[in-house]
Amino acid sequence: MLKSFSEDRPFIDITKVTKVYPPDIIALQNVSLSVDLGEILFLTGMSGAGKTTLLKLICCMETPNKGLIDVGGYDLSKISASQIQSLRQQIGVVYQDFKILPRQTVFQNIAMPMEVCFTNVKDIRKRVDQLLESIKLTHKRDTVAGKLSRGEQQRVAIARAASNSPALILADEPTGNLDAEISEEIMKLFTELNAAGSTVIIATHDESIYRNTEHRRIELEHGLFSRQTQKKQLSLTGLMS
Amino acid sequence: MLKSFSEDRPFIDITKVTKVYPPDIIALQNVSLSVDLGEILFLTGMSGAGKTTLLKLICCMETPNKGLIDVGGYDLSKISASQIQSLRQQIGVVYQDFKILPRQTVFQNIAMPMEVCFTNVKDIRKRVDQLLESIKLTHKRDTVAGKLSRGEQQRVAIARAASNSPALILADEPTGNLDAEISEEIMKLFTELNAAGSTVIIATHDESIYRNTEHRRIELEHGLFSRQTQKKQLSLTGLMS
Amino acid sequence: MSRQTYFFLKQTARNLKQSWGTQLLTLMTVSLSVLIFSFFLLVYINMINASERLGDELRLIIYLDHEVIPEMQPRIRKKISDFAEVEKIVFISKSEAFHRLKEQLGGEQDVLDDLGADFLPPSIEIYPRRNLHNLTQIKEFSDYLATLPGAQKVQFGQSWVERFGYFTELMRVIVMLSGILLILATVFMVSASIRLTVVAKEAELEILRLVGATNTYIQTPLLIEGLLQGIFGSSLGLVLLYSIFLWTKMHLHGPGLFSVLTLQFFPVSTTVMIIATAILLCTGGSFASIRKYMRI
Amino acid sequence: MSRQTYFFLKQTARNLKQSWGTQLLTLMTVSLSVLIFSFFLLVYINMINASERLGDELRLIIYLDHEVIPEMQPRIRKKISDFAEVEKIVFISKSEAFHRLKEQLGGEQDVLDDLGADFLPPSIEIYPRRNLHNLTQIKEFSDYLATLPGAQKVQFGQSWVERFGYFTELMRVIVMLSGILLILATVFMVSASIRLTVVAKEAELEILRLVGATNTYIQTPLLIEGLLQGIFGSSLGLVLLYSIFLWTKMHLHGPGLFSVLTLQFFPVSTTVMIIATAILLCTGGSFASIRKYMRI
Ligand SMILES: Nc1ncnc2c1ncn2[C@@H]1O[C@H](COP(=O)(O)OP(=O)(O)OP(=O)(O)O)[C@@H](O)[C@H]1O
Ligand SMILES: Nc1ncnc2c1ncn2[C@@H]1O[C@H](COP(=O)(O)OP(=O)(O)OP(=O)(O)O)[C@@H](O)[C@H]1O
Ligand SMILES: [Mg+2]
Ligand SMILES: [Mg+2]
Repeated sequence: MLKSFSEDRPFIDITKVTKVYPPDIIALQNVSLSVDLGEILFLTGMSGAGKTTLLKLICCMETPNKGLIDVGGYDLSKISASQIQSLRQQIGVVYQDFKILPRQTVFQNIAMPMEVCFTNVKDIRKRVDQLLESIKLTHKRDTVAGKLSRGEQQRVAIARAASNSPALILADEPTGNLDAEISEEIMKLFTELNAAGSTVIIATHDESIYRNTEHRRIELEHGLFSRQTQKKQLSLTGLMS
Repeated sequence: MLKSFSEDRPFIDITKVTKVYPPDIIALQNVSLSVDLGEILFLTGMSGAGKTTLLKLICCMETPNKGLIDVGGYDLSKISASQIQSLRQQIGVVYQDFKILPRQTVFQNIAMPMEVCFTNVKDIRKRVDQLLESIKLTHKRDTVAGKLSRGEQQRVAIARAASNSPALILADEPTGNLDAEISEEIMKLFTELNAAGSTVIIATHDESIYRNTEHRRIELEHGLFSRQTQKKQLSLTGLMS
Repeated sequence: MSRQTYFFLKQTARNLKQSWGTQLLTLMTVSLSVLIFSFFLLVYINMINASERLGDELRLIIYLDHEVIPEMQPRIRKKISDFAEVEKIVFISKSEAFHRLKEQLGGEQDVLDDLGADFLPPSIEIYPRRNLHNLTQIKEFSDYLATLPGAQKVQFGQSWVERFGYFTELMRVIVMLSGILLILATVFMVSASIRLTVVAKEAELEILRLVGATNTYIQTPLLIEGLLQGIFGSSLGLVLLYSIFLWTKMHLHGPGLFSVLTLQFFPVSTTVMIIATAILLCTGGSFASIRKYMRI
Repeated sequence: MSRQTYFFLKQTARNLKQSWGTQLLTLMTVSLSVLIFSFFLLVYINMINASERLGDELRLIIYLDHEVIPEMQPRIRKKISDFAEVEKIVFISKSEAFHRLKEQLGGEQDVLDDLGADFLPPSIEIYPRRNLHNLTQIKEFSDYLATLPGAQKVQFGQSWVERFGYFTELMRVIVMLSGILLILATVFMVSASIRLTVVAKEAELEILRLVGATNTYIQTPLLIEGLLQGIFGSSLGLVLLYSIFLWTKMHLHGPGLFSVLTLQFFPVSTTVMIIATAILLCTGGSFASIRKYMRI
């Protein structure tokens, strides 16, 4: 959990954010959204709608052209370099292109966020083994990640995002290369992490993973929120702008 | 169409093929399969089942440890380097990791297989523009591919595979990053290509794209064929080994 | 802190193991650069030494029309020293000059017996300081000496000085130009090998930043690596240079040669300086090259 | 073929545009390498020239106990030439020796008037060929000459020869070692920059292979690139070297110096050779580096 965060505010608060990539590609336009602590949120939308851009804004990989973003009590427009570092240690991201290191082993890839936090070796081993079981890759523990199939790599990316038990998990198309059976396992993992206190945002096209849940879903269209379902009656702040 | 190919044989003939990655990872075990000219074949199976490996064997990216593979009249165990080159010019592959060049434009990426065949510039332009329309990326024609969203990149990879109007298209998880609507477009494109004479093999997890078709589907499980549906009553050669 | 230290050592060990090819390349680059640089430094230092030694043999002789009485000597000394600093001034009387000639003639000296001991003119020999090696300066000095009272003629081994001056000048130009070229080559080599290292590490650095690695976490292993590479690379380079030095010394060993020139290696202080510089460059270079990954 | 040519030119142009940074780096590397290499070649050539010129001044003198009658001269000439090839043999009679001394004494020559014209011994002056520059060889020759009938004593400018021999020896060692170091540096630089280029092109080459590009399709643009880089890189290097050469020549300009040594630039043939070698290395290097992508 983030230290500076008080529970009565939304965990993520995005206010009228616009992101324009040079020269003039409008990825997000005047978007507002708030996510409560402990929520699971689905972000859907056509290819190129701006899902990845929104996630990148939340984890400080991009800066908005307009608008305010507040994550776990940090105002991202005023955040210092070392604050970004400690914020990122609290965020686990499943990148759409995985960003795993092909020449390091599965173990090393998953352990990386914990090593960065100087977690002790025993705890790292325990946690990695536990995660490997969840993603069904125990037999690939010491294989170099570049020699895995794409679906296996995606699972490694998911395990890495989860490894540090982060306060926030951003999963960008986490099941794009996974079959229905394993997708279900992964969703179970996310639910477990959520139960343990993580807020989870999942950007996806895979209808099957959100069809039967009661979590909130926001649909993006050309950089605008076009629709949102509010199952849990939790937050009403996320509005079409 | 491949010159050396006579129509009375199966277009792709795989006989008792085993592929073992070092040190002892059995990706395919004693697999036999034949695909007829002009067929559309779906290849499904869990993550790590061996789908990508099978496609790699067909396009000479890997060599089998045992068994025979015959593609368009070429016996791949005896094929020469220049034959591999001309065979590959006739095969369009959508790689699971896209393999697009991030620093070249969308146009350049899609044009590449045609340039390699010294197609003239006018024809290249016409074909690329036509494909860009199919994949709905006309507005990104001159954008550098690295600046596209993942879904857009995937579509570029698909267009590149189709650009040379190849005799064989191998698509590995072509809709993993695409929403239902665009997936449908892509399937339409594959059907068109098939109608124009291409044989198409699609490896996928996405049930929605093969659910309502009448094409043959083969399911892999741990390197073995576990099941196959034969809707079109075309080929009976593809058997569980 | 102890857990952190452990982490860093582990990290460094892992890096070394995973990218030993690149590491070896960098090590070789550092060695080669240090070798090249210190080789030229050594050549330069020995060249200066040599030119000083050879310069010792330079003397100017003023032939006089009459002997200098001892009382006058201090005044003349002063006049000479006023113009240029000199090492030594020797007054040669007629008889001294005669004795010298006699010695020089050796076996043939009896031919002089008939001549008077004063047929040779008296002279003053001037051994200039080492800073007076430039031919033009020597000429000016010689012109000045010709104006001294009683000076008939001023002589110095003009052809020898010219030849020697030409040699040292040429050597200096060659060493200087080589030095510039080699510094360019060294800079190129070090930056190319750092670039190769960074290319290899790019993906890892990006991900480390994205999972929130602190600057310390990223920089410490690099610091250790740079330190190791600086130390081992430059030591290897210096050991190689010393071997070459010894070989050259042996190779050039001949009777009497070392009376003219003695080859000298660096003093310990210079060696230490070279190693320290190498370490600084290695760590500094890798820090500079990952600077862009240190933002955010 | 014409469409292919167009494609290749387009491809090359695109490559140059897309990777101009790396291209420029390679160009600079080639220039620097050619500069360094040809610089040392030039130094070496001029050093050999210089040592030949200076070697011209070497002579051995045999002092005889009696004059050689003209009829004997051919026999002695033969005896001397039998041992070592010589440039010139001059027989000096007593009177010639006396006249020389007189000339050398200049103003003082009247002191000799009282002495007989034959107080100096007759001698034979031997100017050896240029291949006789090694001190040991000269000594052997000198020892041999001492055994000639009537030879009293053999003299040669021992200290000068020693010093000169030492210098050329040292220079040769320095130039040789520098050459080795620089060839290492050059090899390193060229391979590093090729490696950087290949790293940049890796992905593209892989995909080209996968879409069935022929060897011609892949290699031709590289060939053109290598050609351009070889030509421009080496020309630039040689132009730089020529500028340095001119500068040095001007810088070293002094009265009388060029009577001893004249600096010379490469002949055209060597220049062409250097450019050709650079082109070969550039194309060969990039071909070798993409070899692994040419399989399958
Ligand atoms: N280069 C390799 N070296 C070693 N093992 C490999 C290599 N490539 C794949 N494998 C292994 O072979 C098995 C089959 O891999 P393959 O890529 O064919 O699976 P897949 O069916 O395509 O899976 P996915 O749906 O995840 O892409 C996997 O267990 C994988 O780890
Ligand atoms: N670095 C960039 N530079 C320029 N344009 C970009 C960049 N990244 C993304 N875009 C553009 O911004 C738009 C939104 O991209 P984004 O990656 O957010 O889409 P997405 O919703 O994640 O799509 P997908 O489902 O395909 O991943 C797209 O049109 C894309 O081309
Ligand atoms: Mg995206
Ligand atoms: Mg696969």
